[in-house]
Amino acid sequence: MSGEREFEPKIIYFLCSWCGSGGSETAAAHHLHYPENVIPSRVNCTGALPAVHIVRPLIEGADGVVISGCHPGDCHYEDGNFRARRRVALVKSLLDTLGLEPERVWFRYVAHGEGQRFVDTAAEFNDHVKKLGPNPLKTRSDT
Amino acid sequence: MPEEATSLPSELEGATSLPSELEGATSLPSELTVKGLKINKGAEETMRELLRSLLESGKVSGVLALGRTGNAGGGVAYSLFTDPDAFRADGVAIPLLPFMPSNAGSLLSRLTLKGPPAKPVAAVIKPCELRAFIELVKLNQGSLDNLLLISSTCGGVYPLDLGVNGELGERLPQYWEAVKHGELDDQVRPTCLACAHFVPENADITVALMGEAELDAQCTLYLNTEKGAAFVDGVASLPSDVDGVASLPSDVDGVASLPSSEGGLESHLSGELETEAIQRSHSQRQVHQEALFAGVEVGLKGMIHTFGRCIGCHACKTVCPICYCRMCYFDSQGCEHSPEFYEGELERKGGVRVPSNTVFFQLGRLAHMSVSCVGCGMCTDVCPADIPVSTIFSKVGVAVQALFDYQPGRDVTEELPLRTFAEEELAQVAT
Amino acid sequence: MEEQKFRPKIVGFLCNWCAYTAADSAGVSRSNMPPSVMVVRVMCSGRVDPLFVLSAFLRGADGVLISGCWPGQCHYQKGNFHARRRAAMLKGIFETLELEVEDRLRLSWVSASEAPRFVQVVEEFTGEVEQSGPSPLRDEMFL
Amino acid sequence: MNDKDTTRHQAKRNTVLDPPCGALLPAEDGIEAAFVGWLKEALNRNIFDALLIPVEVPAEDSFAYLLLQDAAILESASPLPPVMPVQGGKAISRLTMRGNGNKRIAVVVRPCEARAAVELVKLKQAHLDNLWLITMDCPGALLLSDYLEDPAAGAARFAKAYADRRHPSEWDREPMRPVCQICNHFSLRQAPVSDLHIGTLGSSDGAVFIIPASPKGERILEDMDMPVDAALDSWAEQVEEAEQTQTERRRQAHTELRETITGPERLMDVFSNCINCHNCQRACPMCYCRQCYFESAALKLPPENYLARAEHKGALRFSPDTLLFHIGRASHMILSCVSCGACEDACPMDIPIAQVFSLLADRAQETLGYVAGGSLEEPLPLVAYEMDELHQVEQPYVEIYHKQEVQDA
Repeated sequence: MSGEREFEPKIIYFLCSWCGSGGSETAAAHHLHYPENVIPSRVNCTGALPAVHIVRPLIEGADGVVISGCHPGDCHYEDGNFRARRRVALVKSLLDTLGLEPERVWFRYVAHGEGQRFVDTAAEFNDHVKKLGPNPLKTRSDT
Repeated sequence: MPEEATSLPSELEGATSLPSELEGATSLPSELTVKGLKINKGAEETMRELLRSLLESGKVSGVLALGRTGNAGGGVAYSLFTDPDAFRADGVAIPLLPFMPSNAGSLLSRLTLKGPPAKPVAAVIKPCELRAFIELVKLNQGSLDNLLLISSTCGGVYPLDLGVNGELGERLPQYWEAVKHGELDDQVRPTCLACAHFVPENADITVALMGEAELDAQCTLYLNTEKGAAFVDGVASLPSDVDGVASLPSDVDGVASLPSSEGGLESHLSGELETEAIQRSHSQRQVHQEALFAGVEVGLKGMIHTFGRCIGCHACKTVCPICYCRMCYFDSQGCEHSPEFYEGELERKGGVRVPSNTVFFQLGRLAHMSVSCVGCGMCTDVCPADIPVSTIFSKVGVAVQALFDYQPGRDVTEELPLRTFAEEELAQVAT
Repeated sequence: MEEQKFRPKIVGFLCNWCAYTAADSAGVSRSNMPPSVMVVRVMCSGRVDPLFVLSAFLRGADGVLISGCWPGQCHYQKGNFHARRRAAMLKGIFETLELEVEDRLRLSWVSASEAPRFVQVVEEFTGEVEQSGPSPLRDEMFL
Repeated sequence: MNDKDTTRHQAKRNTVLDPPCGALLPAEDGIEAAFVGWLKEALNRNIFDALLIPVEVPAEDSFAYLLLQDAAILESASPLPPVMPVQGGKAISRLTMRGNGNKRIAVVVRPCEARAAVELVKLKQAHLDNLWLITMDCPGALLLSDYLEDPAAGAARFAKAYADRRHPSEWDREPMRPVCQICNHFSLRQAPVSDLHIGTLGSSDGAVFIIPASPKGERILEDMDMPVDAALDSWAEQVEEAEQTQTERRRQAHTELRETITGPERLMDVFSNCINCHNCQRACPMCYCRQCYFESAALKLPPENYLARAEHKGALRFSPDTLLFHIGRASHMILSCVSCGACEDACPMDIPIAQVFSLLADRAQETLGYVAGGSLEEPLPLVAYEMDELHQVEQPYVEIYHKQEVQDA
């Protein structure tokens, strides 16, 4: 029915509270905007983001998940982002093995001051997911 | 064709004006007891029509029913349907399939655990699932509000194995043939062969299946509650304009005279559902039950023989609708023993099973839930070690329930037996 | 040469307000009774979960005694009525499964002032259990 | 960081065991009998205080782990039963989750069970200090459901398939569970986590090797007065050869499996029969959580949530978390998965869950450079990290979007 309309993905953007969220604040302060369908969700540290929380949105209705924490070495908790990187690698490996499009998960560092980088990431990922099309899992009734 | 059906005018007349050539519903006194709504469509089609129309008209916001899963359609699972098309002839829903991938009582509990839905939801479930749900409501694990419960006189369901190896589809013609004659296909689960409560209680709408010789061509809906009647009322596609088919009284008076659901649902099975076929099946199943119960290996030896091969997966507990505890005692810290515990047991007995508590788990679970055991058979079905759990639990359940004159799922207003007492009772227990 | 006499182990769940007080006063008044009961004080006989009884049997008890206030005298008004229903249920389970322990479970009302009655209950029950011998559940490895 | 690197590399190097010599255990009357006899002697000589070993249950239709100190019970013990009703790692964890006991206990398990135990130690769910793990070259196990249909026939089938214990090429893996058919960790060499290993492969007539794999194991052989002087070349050779064929079989099976499960369409066909009983999780030795996330309040939602999701999709499978449960469970335990097959044994719907998980495990563990149950020293992959690794998951930043944004503004 809505085939005519352009596909507008639903994207969850996990931001660590020190850098990723800081980036979004900087972006706000500079009046930069990013696509409205990107829904930011703050976590204390990307290292505290369970793998299930990356998978769950993809099954329950999101088209993509992007995660931004501090640059390597900058983590407020010293090594949370390194742990997050391993977890993302794990999730991507699972999704890849099951043929569930690991490219719907992005992991990119965004520092507190990098408002532009935050906005760019949101916009770039949004375009990227648009190209991928709707997440087939979210419309399946038998998941 | 469903499309045609929807366009048919609603032919609702007073029940008293039913043509006389139909037996069953029509032979009833004209006043209040009329509940049988005879429809000149097969049971399966009637269900589809009814549910589709309920969804389409927005009377219900969803329908919980069985449906096919996967692309090959190999799997069967309960689904919450919102798309009316699922109930078209080629839709994925299969509301009357004799299969029970999980006890829908648990599912309704999950659905309504946090409160009733804002808009009505219909559910097509089996009598034992309905009884389980009533028990769960009593245990504060669900709500009956805004649910339209549809059940049927049940001819049993096939074991899960049959769903796995694909035999289920092949056996269906045989199943329906047996049901038409008021018989049970001998391949249905032993629990079902021995089920004493295959006529639903507390259903808003009951579909007659057992012993309905014509169920491919016509079927009777029993509207047990005002709620059930109200939902069926106005479903245009159901009562056809073909001669000789009864329809529901459309005037409010007629509806209002149906048994009310106030003060909780009650069983309002009238004589007409207690057909000869049902009574016959009842006594047949009684015989089965006695044989089944007699086959239980009792005594300590029996317990060890039966549960010796238990792998401790607690699947019986997981699928049991009554075992609603999020944290079971037997999975809790209370059952995580120190090495010293095992060493003590070892000293005492010379040997100890690890993990321990195999029989303790079974007896403990009996102590916790046997008063509410509805005998749905899920535990046996799911057991990877093929232990006849359900037979033992039903046997104990029946005995324990008799002590308190309690029947699980009979009445939602009835107190759970371990939550109530009478001052003058059981004097012989205390010495 | 004589075989050691079987001395039953009985776990006694005594309610704090009646049976336990009775047991206490039996002790204070130096009444003689068999040392067979291992006392577990509970606040009310209604506190005794069926699992307590099962676990006592499966871990070596030859008998289980639940003792609380007489009907109508419960400190919590109705705890003992619940205890009675539970005992009835347990006996029902034992009988149905023919575990031969239903007579090893005893529920007795003993009020706080009935020290002699408590002694009598213990003597009687100990005698009964002695007669029946060790519990079959006691030494089974595959439980 | 350098320190860390060296320890990790050492750990990895250690994962192939090559003891030059083992002891010889005469086994004229059958390997099991000889092994059980040896255990009995060790028990009588107080080399251990107790044994944890599979014992046939009284109904003679299955096996259960029994902790025993009465040597008489050993009569019905079976060091290598035809089925694996309870994963031995789980039994070890139940026994020692609260700490090391006071008794010295020898534990007879399959290699995958020993590897599970090692993972459980790292997950702080087991303690091995007072345990001696004894493993055996393992031909696999039968599917529990197949075996239970006719235990006697199952036992015979198992015995026949494994008649020649000395040559892996003679082993008939066909009757075994699918995940056993493609197991390449059936012996000790690639995961030397036990203390003693019974090597049947490459042994000569009438004797098997008892291979010490740790100082603890060496001490036992010393105490038993067994000279460690039999050369193990023939064992190592046979194991290596079998490992190669098995690894190749595994690779092939996984390639075929990928064809049948990849993509949402095929994946949902695999899980179409799932009844959400979570039995795979219950049987899994790695799923030790007392309260599983997938049974927790986190997934109990108000009816409006379910109805909204159903509205969106047209229907919502109920219970609604089938795929989330399986992928989510994988994300929790797959790095510790030892492909033991307990999940598949426990599945009432015959979903090839162990095969799917073995594929997921191999690939995920490869990504993070980890082998589950490979060694006690190597830290769990989600606990450890390297600073310089896995850059392929970091999304490179391209300035191109920056320019667009400026234009828009």
